[in-house]
Amino acid sequence: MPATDLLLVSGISKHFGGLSALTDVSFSIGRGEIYALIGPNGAGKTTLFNVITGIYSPDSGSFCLNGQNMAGRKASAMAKAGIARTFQNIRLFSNMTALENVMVGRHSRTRAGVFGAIFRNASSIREEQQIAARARDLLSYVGISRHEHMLARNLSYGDQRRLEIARALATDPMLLALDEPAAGMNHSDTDSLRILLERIRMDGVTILLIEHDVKLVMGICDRLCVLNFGHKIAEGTPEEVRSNPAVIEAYLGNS
Amino acid sequence: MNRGIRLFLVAAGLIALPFLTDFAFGRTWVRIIDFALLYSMLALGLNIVVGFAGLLDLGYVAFFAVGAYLYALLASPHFGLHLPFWLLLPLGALVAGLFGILLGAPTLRLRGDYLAIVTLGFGEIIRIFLNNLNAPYDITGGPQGVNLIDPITIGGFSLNHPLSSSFPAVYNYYFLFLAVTILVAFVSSRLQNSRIGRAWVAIREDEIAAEAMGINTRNVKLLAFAMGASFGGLSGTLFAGFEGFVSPESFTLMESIMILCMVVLGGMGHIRGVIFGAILLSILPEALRYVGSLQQAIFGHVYADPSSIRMLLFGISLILVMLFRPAGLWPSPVRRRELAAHDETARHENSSIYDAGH
Amino acid sequence: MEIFLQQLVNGIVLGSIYALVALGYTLVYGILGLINFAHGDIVMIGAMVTLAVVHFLSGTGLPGPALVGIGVLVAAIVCMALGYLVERIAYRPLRDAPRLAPLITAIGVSILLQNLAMMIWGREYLSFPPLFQSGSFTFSGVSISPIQILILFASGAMMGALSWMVKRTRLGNAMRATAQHPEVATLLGVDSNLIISITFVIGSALAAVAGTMVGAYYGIAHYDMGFMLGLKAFTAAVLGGIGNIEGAMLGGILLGVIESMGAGYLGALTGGVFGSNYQDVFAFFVLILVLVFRPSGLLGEQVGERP
Amino acid sequence: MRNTIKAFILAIAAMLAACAKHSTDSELLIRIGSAAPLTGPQSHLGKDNDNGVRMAADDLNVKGIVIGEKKAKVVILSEDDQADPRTATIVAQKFVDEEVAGVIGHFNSGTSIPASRIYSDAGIPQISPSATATSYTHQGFKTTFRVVTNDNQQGHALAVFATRVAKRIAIIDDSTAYGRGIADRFEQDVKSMGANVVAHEYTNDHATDFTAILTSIKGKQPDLLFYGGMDAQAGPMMRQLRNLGLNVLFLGADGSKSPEFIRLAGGAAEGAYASAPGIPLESMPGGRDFEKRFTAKYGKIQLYSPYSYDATMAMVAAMEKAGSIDPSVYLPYLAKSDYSGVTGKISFDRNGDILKGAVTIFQVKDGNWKAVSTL
Repeated sequence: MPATDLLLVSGISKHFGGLSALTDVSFSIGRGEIYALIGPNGAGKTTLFNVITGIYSPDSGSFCLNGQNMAGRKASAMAKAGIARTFQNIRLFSNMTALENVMVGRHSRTRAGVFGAIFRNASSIREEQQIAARARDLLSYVGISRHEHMLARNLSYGDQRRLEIARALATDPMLLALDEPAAGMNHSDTDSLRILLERIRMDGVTILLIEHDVKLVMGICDRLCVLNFGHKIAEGTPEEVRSNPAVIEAYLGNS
Repeated sequence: MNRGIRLFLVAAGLIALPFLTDFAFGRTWVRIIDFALLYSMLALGLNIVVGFAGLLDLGYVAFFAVGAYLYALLASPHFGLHLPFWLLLPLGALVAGLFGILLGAPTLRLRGDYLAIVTLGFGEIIRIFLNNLNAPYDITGGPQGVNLIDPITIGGFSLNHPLSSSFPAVYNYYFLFLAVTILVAFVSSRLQNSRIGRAWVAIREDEIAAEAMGINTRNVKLLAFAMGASFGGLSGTLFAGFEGFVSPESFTLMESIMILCMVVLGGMGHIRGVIFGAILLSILPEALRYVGSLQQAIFGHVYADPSSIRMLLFGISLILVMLFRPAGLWPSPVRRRELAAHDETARHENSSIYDAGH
Repeated sequence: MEIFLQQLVNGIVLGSIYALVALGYTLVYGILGLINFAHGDIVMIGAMVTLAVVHFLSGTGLPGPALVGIGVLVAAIVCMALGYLVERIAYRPLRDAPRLAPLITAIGVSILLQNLAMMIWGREYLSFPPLFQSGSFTFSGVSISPIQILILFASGAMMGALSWMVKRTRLGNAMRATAQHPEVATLLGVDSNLIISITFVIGSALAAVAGTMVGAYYGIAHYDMGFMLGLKAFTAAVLGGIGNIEGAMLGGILLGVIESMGAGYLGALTGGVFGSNYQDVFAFFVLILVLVFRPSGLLGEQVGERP
Repeated sequence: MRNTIKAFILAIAAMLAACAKHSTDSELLIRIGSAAPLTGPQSHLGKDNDNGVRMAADDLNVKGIVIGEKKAKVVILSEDDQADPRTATIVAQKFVDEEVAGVIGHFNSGTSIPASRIYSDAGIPQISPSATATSYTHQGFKTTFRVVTNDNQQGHALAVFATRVAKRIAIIDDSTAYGRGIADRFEQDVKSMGANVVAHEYTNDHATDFTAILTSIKGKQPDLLFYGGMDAQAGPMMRQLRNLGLNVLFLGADGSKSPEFIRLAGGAAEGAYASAPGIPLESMPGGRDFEKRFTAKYGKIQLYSPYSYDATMAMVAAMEKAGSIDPSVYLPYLAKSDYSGVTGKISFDRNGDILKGAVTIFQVKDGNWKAVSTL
């Protein structure tokens, strides 16, 4: 049965000690969508994100990628299955160059082992060349190929964000999960980010987005889901959500 | 300078080294260099674990011990077995590698200093077993160790036989150890510049991000332990054949700490730096034996007993080096590469869709 | 049963010594995240200085406990100065250096202190004069000597005081603030350099007391004594959860009891295959087991790494 | 900066000059290597060995030696082997490089054995004043000798003594080559002599706390406790033994028979037994004199300095007899040594072990070791 939804999340709950961070959250993301998760601070967005990307395993519930249940798998398995992510507080390999960072992203799509590394047989040389070529492509795709040999930690903040996206794209994801990609960006950066995201979507990658910048979210996403205190309180197109009384209350009550 | 010429000069230097050393300082120093080569292999092995993968291992000497005892037990009168060197050398690496996986597995969830203390514990556990497995059945010879180990024999030629009076046994071992060290350095460097090496460094830099990028951190860490351990095993088998005697005293915690000092002092993660660190720290304590004669020569009198201040000076040098070169004496040249890259990439700046937004 | 109780007492006494030394590791680790490898050697210097003072004053006819009291005081001052110096010279300049750099200077300081002590006090094992009334009290077959009681009492009191200080005083608040967010602490007007110095000084004072206790209890002091002791104490601190004061106490006492029980009963438990020669294996095995199930030690914070 | 470099170069040059071999035509230099741990936990015993060698050299030089027809002078080269087998081979190689005529050492069995291969290859005689592992002299090398009884000889004598005074015996060893070697031999022999070994416990050579194993031994109610290990552990062990109210005889081997033991045990040492190879110093001609002079010069004898003294004396005596300091010439004379030293007669069997090595049992009486019987 060909699943129409790329990601189907159903009934996810997660507790930390006595605190329940997520309660019975369900939603689905269709292929080629840009889908956003929003909610006030502490609503459980990042927790949900971490469950989907395999950092946490859910206490109950399941989620399927392409019809295959993934709940509780390790993060590396998620990446392999096609979910790639970025981090809210950038987590690059800071003492590696930009190029090397992206090359690491190819790890799960390549296979050379110890033998290939030592003896450099024809297939491993070819693979290594392909990794580098792909990584360079991605760097230019996000627009930072001039910094290819710079250490990640010496890049500017905006470039670090772009590098993180390039690294995530290197894993050939079906679903690209971005945790507040616009955080700390100025207006023009945000604009170019929007253009980049549109292009990524056009190239066939589904995007899941957590974002604080409501303007950006509303402008770019096809549908979104609103969380508050670990519960889903609304879901729909930006227009539907904007007029939802529960959402208005959550945001107003919070601010 | 041309790469070929440089390579030739280095090779010539390495070949001439034992003869020059012998001529200038005596045969002791050739022996010290032999040991320095063994330590270089150890440091390169530990460098994979600590320098590349960032896993602080304080029990690394255990793998050295595994290799040494493997050779000692299978090529000595202890069990009456005299297996050939060409079989035992790879076997030593293999068995040590298996031990690496075995000891690495329970530590995978541990971080930083917790990992350090557990690996330290494993190192001690191995030593204690070696020290006590002489009863009820005599397996390791206990604290008495294993003696009369067969000298390394290649193609019927025993390395213990001097080729001539001016080409003594320590030269034979020098060339063998040099060959294996070059091999180990070569393998290290190939691994570093590969998909595996990048995965190790990624884990060192940020384990969670590495996992999220599709690296199975468990397997990659175990691979680091195994590769590092197998270098230790190689060095151990060579040590046993060279010394002819092994006992648990050679595999103490202090030894692990010294190897770690070599890696850090030389420049973690940088192969040449690590070898430099190993050579420096094997030579320094021996060189400091001469502080007595140095005092005699300068002041005409020995003020401080060399045996007392030798280790004191060693301690001071560790502190000073770290204070002035915290990244090691010869850190990885990544910074230099980075600076050079600036000019290069400035020339063909790329315009992309991202920049188009500006 | 008597034997079992006696082993328990042995273990607790040994453990409270470990705990006292472990506190020094934990204090420094808690605030800097640094393994102060030289701490064991500061313990050694403490023992040596006390011994020197006791010998110096032994002609004055002061009673044993008074001699030790003065000795500890002098030793504490010397160790505090030493701790301060070590931090200033060997650790502070490396605060932003790669993580392993201060570990190597710590090893260097350890080697340096040992060899200095060897030059000052000689290679011989030094013996503490019997300062406390010998003999022991016996309760239903279990003997406890006065010095053992003193050790239990003194280490208990010091751990309590330290715990109180860290949790309840302004200094303690500043220490915790510095440990958690050095930058924030600085913004709030805490001089983090000063706090770190104070931490080293307090840890060193504890080391002086611990050194004196070890020396007086076992009757010997040697320039090499700090290394093993430090290692055991460090193990204890990790077992309990390094950086946590209660953890250091728990880990120390637990390690002491495990060692005693291991030495006492390992042979009987394994039918004579593994005897007391595997005592340390047993201790490390327990440690590894604990860490496999609780990767941050018994009382360490089990923080899931937040991405 | 330039001055610093210049000074440095000068210093190196001076160092090299100092290292170069001095030789004067008028006087023959007998270079003897002395190897022992001079740093680390055993350094007090290592230094003691070294002092014995130095004292022998001074005595010989004062007395005057004639080799062949030449006047000769003994020069001692001391090296620290750190009780580490690897360092020991470096030290051995250093002595070979320096073309020493002979070596006194090493201190431990674990260092003497790996070093012996190098001395044997170079044909240089080696006399250990303290290595007791049986295998040291059983490697088939012609150049290895020792002037102390080996573990077998001493363990046997200790067993004979122990079974005379006790039936239920407990054993502790320090898990070193020396302690384990002698304790295992002792255990085997007391068993064959009909005694009952009620416990064999273990500690290590860094330990200070023995209460756990002593408590466990207490439960087995032995009459005698044998300790295979060194004084630094035996002394505190003795204290803890008495604190636990364990009233047994204490018997140690030569590693425990030192003034250090008495000092470290405090009052608890009284009545303890320990063995030592050879004949008691005070009953030897010149023994008391040696003790007096040594004490005046270096402080109390720790353990093996009389043996290292004798080893040096025996080695030079063989050179005098052979009329040469060439190892290949004087080695046969050394093998046939018949020298009366302060520890007894020094002559070797075919392996290089001391011939008919006597073992004396001592007891602490009034704070001093007193010989009670020689076996």
